[in-house]
Amino acid sequence: MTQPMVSPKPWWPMEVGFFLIPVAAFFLFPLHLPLITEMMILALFAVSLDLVLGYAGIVSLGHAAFFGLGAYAAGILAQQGWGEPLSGLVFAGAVAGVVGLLTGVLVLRGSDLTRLMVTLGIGMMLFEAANKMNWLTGGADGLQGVMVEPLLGAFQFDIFGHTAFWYAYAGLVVLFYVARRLVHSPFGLCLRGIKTNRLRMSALGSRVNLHLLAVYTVGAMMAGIAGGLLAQTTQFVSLDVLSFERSAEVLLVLVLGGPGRLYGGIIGAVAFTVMHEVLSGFTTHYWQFWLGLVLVLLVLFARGGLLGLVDALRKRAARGTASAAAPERAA
Amino acid sequence: MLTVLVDGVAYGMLLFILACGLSVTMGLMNFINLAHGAFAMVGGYVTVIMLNDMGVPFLACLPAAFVLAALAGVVLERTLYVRLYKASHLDQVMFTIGLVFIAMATADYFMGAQQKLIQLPEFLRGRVGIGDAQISYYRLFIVLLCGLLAVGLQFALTRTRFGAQLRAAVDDGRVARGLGIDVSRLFAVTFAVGSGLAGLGGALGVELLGLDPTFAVRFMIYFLIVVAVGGTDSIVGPFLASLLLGIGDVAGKYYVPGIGSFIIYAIMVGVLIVRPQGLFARR
Amino acid sequence: MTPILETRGLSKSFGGFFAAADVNLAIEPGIRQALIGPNGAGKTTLVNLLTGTLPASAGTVFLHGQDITRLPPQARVRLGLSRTFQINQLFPDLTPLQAVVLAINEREGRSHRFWRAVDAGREVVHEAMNRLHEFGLDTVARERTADLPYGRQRLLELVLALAARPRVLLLDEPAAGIPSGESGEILDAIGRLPRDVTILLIEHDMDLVFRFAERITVLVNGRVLVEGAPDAIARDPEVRAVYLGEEAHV
Amino acid sequence: MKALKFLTAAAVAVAGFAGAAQSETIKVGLILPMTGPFASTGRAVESAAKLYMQQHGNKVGGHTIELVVQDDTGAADTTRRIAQEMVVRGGVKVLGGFGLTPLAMAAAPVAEQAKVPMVVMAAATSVITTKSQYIARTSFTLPQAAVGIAEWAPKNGIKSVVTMVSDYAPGIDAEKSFTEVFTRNGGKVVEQLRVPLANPDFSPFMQRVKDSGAGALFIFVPSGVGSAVMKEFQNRGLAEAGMKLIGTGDVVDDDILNQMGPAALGTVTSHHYSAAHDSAENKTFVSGYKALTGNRPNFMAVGGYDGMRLIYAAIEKAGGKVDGDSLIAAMKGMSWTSPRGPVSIDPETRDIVQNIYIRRVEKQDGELHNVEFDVIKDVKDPGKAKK
Repeated sequence: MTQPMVSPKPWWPMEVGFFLIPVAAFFLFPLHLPLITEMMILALFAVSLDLVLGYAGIVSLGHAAFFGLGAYAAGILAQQGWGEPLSGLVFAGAVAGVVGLLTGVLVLRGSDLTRLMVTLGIGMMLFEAANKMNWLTGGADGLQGVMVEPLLGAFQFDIFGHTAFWYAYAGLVVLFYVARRLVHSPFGLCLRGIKTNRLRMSALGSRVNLHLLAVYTVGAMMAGIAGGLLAQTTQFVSLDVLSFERSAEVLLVLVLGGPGRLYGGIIGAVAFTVMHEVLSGFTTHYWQFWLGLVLVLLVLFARGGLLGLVDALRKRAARGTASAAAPERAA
Repeated sequence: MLTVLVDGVAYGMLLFILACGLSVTMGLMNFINLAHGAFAMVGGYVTVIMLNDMGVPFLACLPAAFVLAALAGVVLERTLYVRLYKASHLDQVMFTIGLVFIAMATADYFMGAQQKLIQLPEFLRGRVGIGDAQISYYRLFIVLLCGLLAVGLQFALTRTRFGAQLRAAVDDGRVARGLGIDVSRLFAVTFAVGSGLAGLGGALGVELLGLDPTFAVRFMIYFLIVVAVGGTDSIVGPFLASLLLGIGDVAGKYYVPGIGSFIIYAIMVGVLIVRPQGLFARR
Repeated sequence: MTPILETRGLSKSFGGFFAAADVNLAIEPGIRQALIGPNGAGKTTLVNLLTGTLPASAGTVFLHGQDITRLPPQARVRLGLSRTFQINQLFPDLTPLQAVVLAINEREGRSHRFWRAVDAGREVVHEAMNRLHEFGLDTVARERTADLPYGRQRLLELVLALAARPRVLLLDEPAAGIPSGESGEILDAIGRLPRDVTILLIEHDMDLVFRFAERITVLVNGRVLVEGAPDAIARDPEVRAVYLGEEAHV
Repeated sequence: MKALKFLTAAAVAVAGFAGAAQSETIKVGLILPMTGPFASTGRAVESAAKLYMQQHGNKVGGHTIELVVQDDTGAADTTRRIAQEMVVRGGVKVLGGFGLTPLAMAAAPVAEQAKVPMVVMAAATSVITTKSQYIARTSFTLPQAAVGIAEWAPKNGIKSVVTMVSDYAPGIDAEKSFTEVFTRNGGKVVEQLRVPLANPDFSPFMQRVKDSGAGALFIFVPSGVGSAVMKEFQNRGLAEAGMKLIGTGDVVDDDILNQMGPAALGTVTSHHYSAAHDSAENKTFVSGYKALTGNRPNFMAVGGYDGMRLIYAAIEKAGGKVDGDSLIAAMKGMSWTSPRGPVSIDPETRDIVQNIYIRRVEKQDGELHNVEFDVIKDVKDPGKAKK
């Protein structure tokens, strides 16, 4: 059964182990649950961007549009009296997905810069729209009165964040599993093909645009669900879920972790959040300086994010004495 | 009506000076430099320090802002940017965002988080009436200065040897190298000039746009819009795009204040859907 | 016999300049036909018109009697018109096996399946390995494409085009870039192409053309100068003047 | 992960140490925007809070006060998360800070659920204190500030006004209450402009104001943005066209007023605090603040200073009981003399009751100051008084 294998052999034990880490964290850091919950939501958001960027090669500076749409969709639904969380999440994903499908048509062509700016523009327009639609979104003051019912009718969202933690954890695991199946499927292979050589893909008869649109929609849905998770666990939605900063942050998180490998999003989210937390613990005012320094050094000495760094170190270890970093730096 | 137009033009011209360096960096070096605004911020703070703390006249601050920002540009280009020309766009984005963070925290540390203000010299403060429109001297000054700079840049680009080399390098870097053009020196000089212009723009902008440590990111979106809409293969494109954006933004806020900020994004997305390479690109 | 690929009055103008002018081709099924012409004769333009990369200014293209002039490139591929590129168009980060599986998935319309793993398509993987084996690439099936020697990559280009199961295959300078001493492998491969695939060979290299072609079309300044059997073309004074003569000087 | 472990360990260590000292350590958690566009607000509140502790020591009623400051960068979900963590981690007994309305709103459910008092030291939308029984405020509300100038203007020859406010809750609060009071007193609001919160250029709006031909411009923008407005007002020659500039004190924030230059001279605003307020308490406050930061304190700073004072006083009054209910009960009705003048906490709304001063920008000792020349005493928040 080992031959013939198209994909690299999945390393199930390690992956399962990886997803047990949050469970361990639950018991090890019981006082940091809100932080870890936020981290997991950010990770899910970053994984959704990875589908779009890492696998399909669509550079986006407006991914927060879908995160924010999901957050508002779930938030408004709960505010209007439908407080059941799971259906709220589905609704969040659906709303974001529909908008992803509609706007996805616009990002199919053009260079990196063009896509960057079109996604940014769409994101900013949504931001402005949410700001203006005071009656629906609460405008710049945020959405008040989000009442979420107990999860499965039994688990109240508590002040210690226990329910929120397991809820976000389940969301992350389930959607990560979906994303993982997706990238290892024929569709995922097709996306990698489109990303590396679009011309060849259309010469193979591939409906390139259709596939890109599909993955953009899926990415939007996942981002929407991540947004919905945030709205339901914090029971509050404010305009900054749609902001440019949030789009830039998730891009940063993904690039930090290493795009195009799913785990990059998660690793990036953990690294970013921990760095932020620790640095701002040391210096409330100037943590940005150190974060900036880390980013700069990382790019100078380790391309491909943290996972890229791990790869480089592994290669170097395998090669023994020869320096693995040297040829990379020469390039 | 005329006032709105002149305001728009002045705003647009200022944007052009701020953004034109970025358009060259992106077009020539294919480098996504999100830290461009940081150089503008350098120029702004240079002006604030010299004018407020050292009592240097405003007009003398402008060249100093240019020179110091250019210097900062060339040092960073030679030491750091140069290593990343071949890196992926994403690495460049992460690197330059890192630089922005550093720049903002540094500015905060030395200059404080609050807004910095300057007092213009007396002769730039008044207004002149044309018909029933009132136009401030300072805006005329900006239009004039930036207009001259734009003409000068266009001249330098089309009529000088340096400009010819630059255009050759934009069209095809490999061929340019083959012709014996020292591309890396060309890059350094261009980067310095671009950063210097941003610095000058920052200095001129303190009065109109305000200055605090978030300056480095606050206007980045506008710069990117200018570059994306204008295209990257000439400076005429970004120039026209800046004017369009400036006038559109000001007029939008004047006539339909309710959706003012919506307009520029709508324009941009519209333009890019129809012309993905930019409104004024040749290809 | 009805031609499998046919053009009528096919033209393409850029501004006032005609890169292809009133081109009429009629290619018989199963034939090995070559398209030659000096630099700037419009060969590349013609290929792009046939594959649909460029829209035609005038005229029609028929594939097996069906008008495909307005179809986008990928639709033409699905109707059986496949091509190789003069400059390799491969997936540097994928393995040859992955690339061929990808090509077969596209052909079979499986590329939208997103739930089952790629590996689950056993018959696809099987076919891919067979195709790689046919061209001696099975030994490197799991290496990164970018790490393969150039000649091997050139073969993979051919395998990918064939994996679409074309009825007509456009070969755009298949031996380009391969040092003449090492071109044996690719020449063999071209020679072994199945007879049920019609081949249109766009080529510069006269040796290659006269070795394989059963019929030759000469293109000059966007127009068909002459068409005929190889020996007729070789003797044609006009062709010698504009093309072979020029070639001889180089 | 290691870092988190370290933090937890540190927290445990601190708690252990405090226990050993046999008197309870009461943690006060300030959540403020310390970076980003609203950083100056956060810095001012933090500095003033620290100043209060410096002046009054960290011991009150046998307890030791420990101040914890965290940066929420101005993002509401971060504010909420930090609030939740501060409370859950056990240490924090009182929350404070809150630079902007949405940030305060986001944290309100945490205060309510955890029964932890939450002292709003900056955000100024009227409704905030209604969001939880545990919220008290030491800053001000916009209706409070706006009403002063709305009373003053019609009596001083200003009959028609254009309002220009930042488009978010405080701005709308200001617009609403100003318009209401101003019209009731016989004034006329010609046009109402709302400018985006993040707005790089005021010139088109200002041109509109000018074209309206009104007698005065009423302005509210968040602290820090005022200078741009002021410049535009002058650049357009609105003053020469006979238009007056009035507003709440935010636009002539003491923090940057002096840099605004002659453009600001003559601006009349109503507000609860001026660094030029003439009292012994204020002199101590101003000189202490200057020594600590090198800057002049502004109204954000006084909110932070009084916020700490309220917390200290509540702890003292509540005696040994430092649970949320006792503390908030102690805060209700509390009154003291602040650097801004006499203030008290309304026992019903837990909002601040204070004097609103009418001030004019003048030059004093070579610096620009808001010089108070009239006062409306003991103003309750009109935003809630009506309901």
